[in-house]
Amino acid sequence: MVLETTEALVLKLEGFEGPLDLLLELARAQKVDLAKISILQLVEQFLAVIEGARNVRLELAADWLVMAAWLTWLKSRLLVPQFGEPEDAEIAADILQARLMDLQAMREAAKWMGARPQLGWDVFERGIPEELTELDRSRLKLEMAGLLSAYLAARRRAGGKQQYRPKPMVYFSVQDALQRVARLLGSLPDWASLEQFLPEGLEDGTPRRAAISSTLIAGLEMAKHGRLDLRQDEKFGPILMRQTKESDGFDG
Amino acid sequence: MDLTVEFTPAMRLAEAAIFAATQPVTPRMLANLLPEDADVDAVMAALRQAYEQRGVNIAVIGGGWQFRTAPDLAPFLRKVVELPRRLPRVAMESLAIIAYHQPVTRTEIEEIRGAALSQNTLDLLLENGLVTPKGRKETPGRPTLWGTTPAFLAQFGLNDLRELPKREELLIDPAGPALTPPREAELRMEPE
Amino acid sequence: MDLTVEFTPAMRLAEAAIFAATQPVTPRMLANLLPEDADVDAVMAALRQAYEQRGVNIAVIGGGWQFRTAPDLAPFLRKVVELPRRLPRVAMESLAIIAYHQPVTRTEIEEIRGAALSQNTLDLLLENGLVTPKGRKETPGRPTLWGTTPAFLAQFGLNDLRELPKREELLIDPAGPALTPPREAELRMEPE
Repeated sequence: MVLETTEALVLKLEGFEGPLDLLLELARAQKVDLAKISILQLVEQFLAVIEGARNVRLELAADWLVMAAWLTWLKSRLLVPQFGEPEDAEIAADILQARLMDLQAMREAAKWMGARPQLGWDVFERGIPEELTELDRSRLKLEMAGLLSAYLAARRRAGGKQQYRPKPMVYFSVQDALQRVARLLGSLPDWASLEQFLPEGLEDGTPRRAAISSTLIAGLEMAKHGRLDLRQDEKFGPILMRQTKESDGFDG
Repeated sequence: MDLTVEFTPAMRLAEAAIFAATQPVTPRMLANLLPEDADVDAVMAALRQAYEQRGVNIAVIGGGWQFRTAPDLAPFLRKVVELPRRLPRVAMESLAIIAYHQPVTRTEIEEIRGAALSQNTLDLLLENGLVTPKGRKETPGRPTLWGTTPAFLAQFGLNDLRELPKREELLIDPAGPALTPPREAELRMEPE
Repeated sequence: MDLTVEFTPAMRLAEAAIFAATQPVTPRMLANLLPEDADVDAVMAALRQAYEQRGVNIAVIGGGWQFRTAPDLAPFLRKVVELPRRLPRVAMESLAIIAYHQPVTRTEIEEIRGAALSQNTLDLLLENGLVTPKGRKETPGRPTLWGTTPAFLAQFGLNDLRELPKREELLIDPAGPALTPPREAELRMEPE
């Protein structure tokens, strides 16, 4: 009987979902409780099927060959227990048996589930359910956190844009410098440094530097019109200004 | 009430068919389903009578039969689920600016937001009673001044506008370069 | 058959509520709906009895009550109701493995079946809403863990995963007759 089964199985190897599927089929063919099955007999049957299949066609999927190799090892250990490590093969056989039982249990579970009256096939729900739930969307959901983060977002965005606007001029302008130099020029008898023409109370940094450049531009402008002389004795040295002595001449 | 109804196999089948069908079951559909010798009208008359006093009735809708909740029970079963709307971001920002800068003109709101304020957004705030006109500004064109309403306070659970966090507390560096919005958690000062 | 059932107002309301709901109605939902002095268990016992022989019955599904057509009428109703695809054997097996071993990774499912789990099978189970990811396993690669859904319980008419037969029961006689169905589920009010 076992042989007949084996021959039949060789031909329909592809019908199995894998080596474990075939092993379970062979085990079930032994018609005994899986817990009492002869693993050695099972292994021999499996190897016979694989051998038969290889005679029919050479190529076999890798997982079949891997299982066959492992079962060949198992068979040799079961037949000739190694001295000193007898539990090796027994543990392996137990694992195989447990796996077969687990798969068998899941097969039965699937069968049990399939036998239940299934929704949409054996039993049906109400086809036209009534929707008695009403959605009230009249209220607003407003949270303080949302209001505040919205405010911050708006202000930050606007603040970001402000950076592109021209800043109001608060610096000492050339116009201011022209007036100041003109006013002070007469009261200073000789060469005076440019710093002496700066307004009082200037902040250091940009305002001071702006005032220096404005005053220099004013000085250059006035020198062009012959109203004052400019002098710088060395590079980066102090810039000196004085009222033109020959204010009527054209040689300035 | 005491209902004595004899349920024939045809009635059971009609009952199940009307229950499971995804559309009202017409007399023709039922005639196809029931045994040939069944009297559809009689079956349905009996079935409808059986359900007459019950929590669900058989109604004739769209040329067919279907189960419907008894009208007197519907109010008990009707569940009103509140699904509050949220204000769009633009509306929320505008509302926040009005709250903090009131009374404020539309142009001022736009300046503060750094973006145009659409009529839709203003309408949304008005419809929900969150803002209201507060007179006019005595400048050329006499633009309308906007402010928040008592409903605004109620929505946010405020007794008074002074309960809003101070601007200085919020805007630590208003013109600063940080454009990433702060994390929500940092703003959540009101326990919900 | 002659059914003499006295329908109390509470029974009518429970009937209407379960009829109208798209999901199984839990004892708690019913307790909130019925008058305070109503005994939910007694009301439902009477209602289920009233529907016992009828074309539609009350089933206990996923922790609640739901009307469903009587299983014996299925052959007739299949002619008028749109039928979904039945799950293929591979999908049923994989589903059984997920149901029994959940939460379980794909690799574990494949190990138990001794065969690869195809994308089609997983898609089919997901499309039918029968399985869902249940977090990730804290092992290298953090693979997704799979488990069953409430729709799984509804599909197979189960009140609870514990209604699945025990693994030992499944293995008693693999070649023997099908297992006896589990006892009819009873749903009781659970103390809150």
